[in-house]
Amino acid sequence: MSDKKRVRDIHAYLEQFEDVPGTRVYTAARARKGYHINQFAMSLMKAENRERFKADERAYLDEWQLSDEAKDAVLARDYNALLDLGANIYFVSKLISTDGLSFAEAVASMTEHNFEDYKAMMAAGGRSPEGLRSIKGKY
Amino acid sequence: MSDKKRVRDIHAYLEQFEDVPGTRVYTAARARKGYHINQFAMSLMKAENRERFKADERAYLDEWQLSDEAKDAVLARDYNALLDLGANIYFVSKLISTDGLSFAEAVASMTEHNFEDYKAMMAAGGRSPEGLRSIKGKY
Amino acid sequence: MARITAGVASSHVPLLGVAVDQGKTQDDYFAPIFAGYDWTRKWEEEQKPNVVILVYNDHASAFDMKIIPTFAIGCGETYASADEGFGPRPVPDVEGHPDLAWHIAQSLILDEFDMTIINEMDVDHGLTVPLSMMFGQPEKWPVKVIPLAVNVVTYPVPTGNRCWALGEAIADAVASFPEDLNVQIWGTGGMSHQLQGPRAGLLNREWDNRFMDLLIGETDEAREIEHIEYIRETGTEGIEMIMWLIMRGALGKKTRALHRHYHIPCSNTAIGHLVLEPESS
Amino acid sequence: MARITAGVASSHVPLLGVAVDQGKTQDDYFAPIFAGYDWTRKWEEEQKPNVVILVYNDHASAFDMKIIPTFAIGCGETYASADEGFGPRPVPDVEGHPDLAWHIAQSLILDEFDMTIINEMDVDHGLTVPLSMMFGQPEKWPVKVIPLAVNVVTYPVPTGNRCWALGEAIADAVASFPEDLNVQIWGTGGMSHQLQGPRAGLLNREWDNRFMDLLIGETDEAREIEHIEYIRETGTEGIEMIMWLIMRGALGKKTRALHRHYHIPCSNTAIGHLVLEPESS
Ligand SMILES: [Fe+3]
Ligand SMILES: [Fe+3]
Repeated sequence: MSDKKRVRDIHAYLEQFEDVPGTRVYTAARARKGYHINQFAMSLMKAENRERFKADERAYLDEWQLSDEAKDAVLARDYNALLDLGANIYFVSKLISTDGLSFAEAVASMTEHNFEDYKAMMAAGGRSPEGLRSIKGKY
Repeated sequence: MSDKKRVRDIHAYLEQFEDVPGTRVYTAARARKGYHINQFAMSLMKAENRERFKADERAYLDEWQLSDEAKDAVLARDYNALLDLGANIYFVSKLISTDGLSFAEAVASMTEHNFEDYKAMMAAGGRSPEGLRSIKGKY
Repeated sequence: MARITAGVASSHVPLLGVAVDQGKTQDDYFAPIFAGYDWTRKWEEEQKPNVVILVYNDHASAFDMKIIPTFAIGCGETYASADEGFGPRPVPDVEGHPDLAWHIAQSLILDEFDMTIINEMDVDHGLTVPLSMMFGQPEKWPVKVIPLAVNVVTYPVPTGNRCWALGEAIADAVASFPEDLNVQIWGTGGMSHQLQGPRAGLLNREWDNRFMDLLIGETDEAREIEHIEYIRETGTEGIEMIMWLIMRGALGKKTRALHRHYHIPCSNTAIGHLVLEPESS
Repeated sequence: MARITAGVASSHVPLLGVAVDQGKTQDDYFAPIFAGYDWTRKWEEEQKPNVVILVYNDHASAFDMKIIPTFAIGCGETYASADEGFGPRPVPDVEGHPDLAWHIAQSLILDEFDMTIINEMDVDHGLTVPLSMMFGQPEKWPVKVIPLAVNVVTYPVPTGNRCWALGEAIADAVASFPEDLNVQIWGTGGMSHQLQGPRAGLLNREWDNRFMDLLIGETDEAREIEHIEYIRETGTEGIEMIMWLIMRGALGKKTRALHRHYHIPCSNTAIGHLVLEPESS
């Protein structure tokens, strides 16, 4: 596990994270891009905000500095699109909870499986890392 | 300046600070004691709070978890008493500014001098550290 | 003199909090997970620790994007359960131990750890779920808690080496606290899980178990595992395991395992749980 | 490649901000203070730095007792002037440099500094007064600013050694930023002053000047000065001088002094000002 020298160069360090298939590591670049999406999601920690959001989602979204793309992704609950726009799953989880969805169901919606198949995959030991560790290395 | 070994033990480190004449170093112990005084003072960063405070100082103070001693010290602008109760000067400075006082005038009020004499002392080079460095060491 | 008598590692999956709060711990799905904590609940009853230094991460609850502390230590009197979008968990408030917390905070800063001191915050499932796993549903938590929140969300998170070293410094700090206290340190989060993207659902039983092996005995190899290895092998949220290193670092040169549990799956996550005690080598 | 081309140290007394804002800089009281900055104002006009890493302390403005970060780095787009009790200073908003700031923040965390990242905050006189001293009253500040806030209020504040090491790590981080930028680092606060208690008004011309001497040339002796020495010799608020060590650490092994100024008094404080450049030894 530890036969490598520690990566100290920030460029090399960050570059590694782009080499993982089907994965967006929440780097500064993503954090900056998704700033207002994440702050919007965070606002749903207050019951009164959840009520206002549920009453008129678009009106609530219009209060935030969000692109149309981001608003559409929220309205469609397209989590992969949100992540591409710099959202982080722990922030977005407040939206998932507001919807009363289980975390597993929301997470499953980002994969190739429907929820039933996803649950079956997890019960069978989950997704194997085999072949999913590195895009370049293909291992 | 640097012929001493660094003090690593927190007890010894903190003990040194009690050895300086006429001085209260803002340690954790003081920060805990003065918590609500400092948070009260901080609230005066908002213009509307300053107005409310000026309109009825005691009523405003009653909104905070303050001892009678602390309230009296605020009302009397007894800064040394406030510091003894765990206030920190940077927090208290919001009270000084609310009063429209200059920082030097408020600071002078904690010393043996009236403001004129204090200004004269400062113009003459300030208070000498001679004899005021250490209670125990008397140097 | 205060001493760190044991270390506990545990996943902190929110669904386990739901299972406790809704009385589902004996359901088919949850029973095998909770069974692995039976030993520990009993052991904790005997141990009666005074204080737990609870290493966890805030999941965008107390801290939003405005402020991201790498290491934050709670020096407050009490912490309420956070509303993470479905109301706060119905658990008792968490009582702090400001005397010991401030002592540790002060010692760490003198020891050149750049701590952020927190006096008021709400605590989320990362902190309250492990309490539920270890203590069930008491009227009042039977221990005082010093929350130690680690940024594992926004990269770079602290290095494994820095986490281990923080643990070592915490042990030194506790040992210099004059009051006689039985202190435990818990490392929470993990094990393998990825909660995002097409790769979500990744689990790695083999790697997780190797990681647990590395926390037992005398090796300190785990402190050099790089962030990218956690992500490749255990999923993006597997990075939470760096918090176990803080616990391990605080136990000294050598440890002995008292109890070990591993179960797949819970929601999207592999459950891992380990009870360690320091062993003089 | 970005480079740190110079370091500037300066007191940041609030009254100097008042003097600028109220057009009093040529009064008898203030003229000798501002005269010592004439050289620097001209030099800055020639230097045209792109970015200033501005090391300062928050004086209970952005941070209250709820949260106390040891080292906080501002990664935001813009910062407004704080209302410290008499309305915000009438100065332009401070523009950040998020690209470089995030780069430095990331590098520092990888380098095992436990930074707190700040995206939104107001900045107080500690940051805006030095800008006024160096640039006067422009419509818009001629540089972008990366605020680096250091806790020098609640003890323990970081050790001198840690501050110096942070400066060294900042220099490494800047040097690995690909864009060609002229970066300065400023250390602010100090010199001798005590704003509290019967001992208030303490000033120590001799010690202050010895401290300035120690920042010039090749010695790194100043990193070992203990907190108690600052307090005994220069007053409780003299501790702000540890922020100068971050600036000095970022300039490498050896420095050359371009300009130096010392004046007593300004309000309760001794004014010190130093312009340094790195020198290859
Ligand atoms: Fe977690
Ligand atoms: Fe200052």
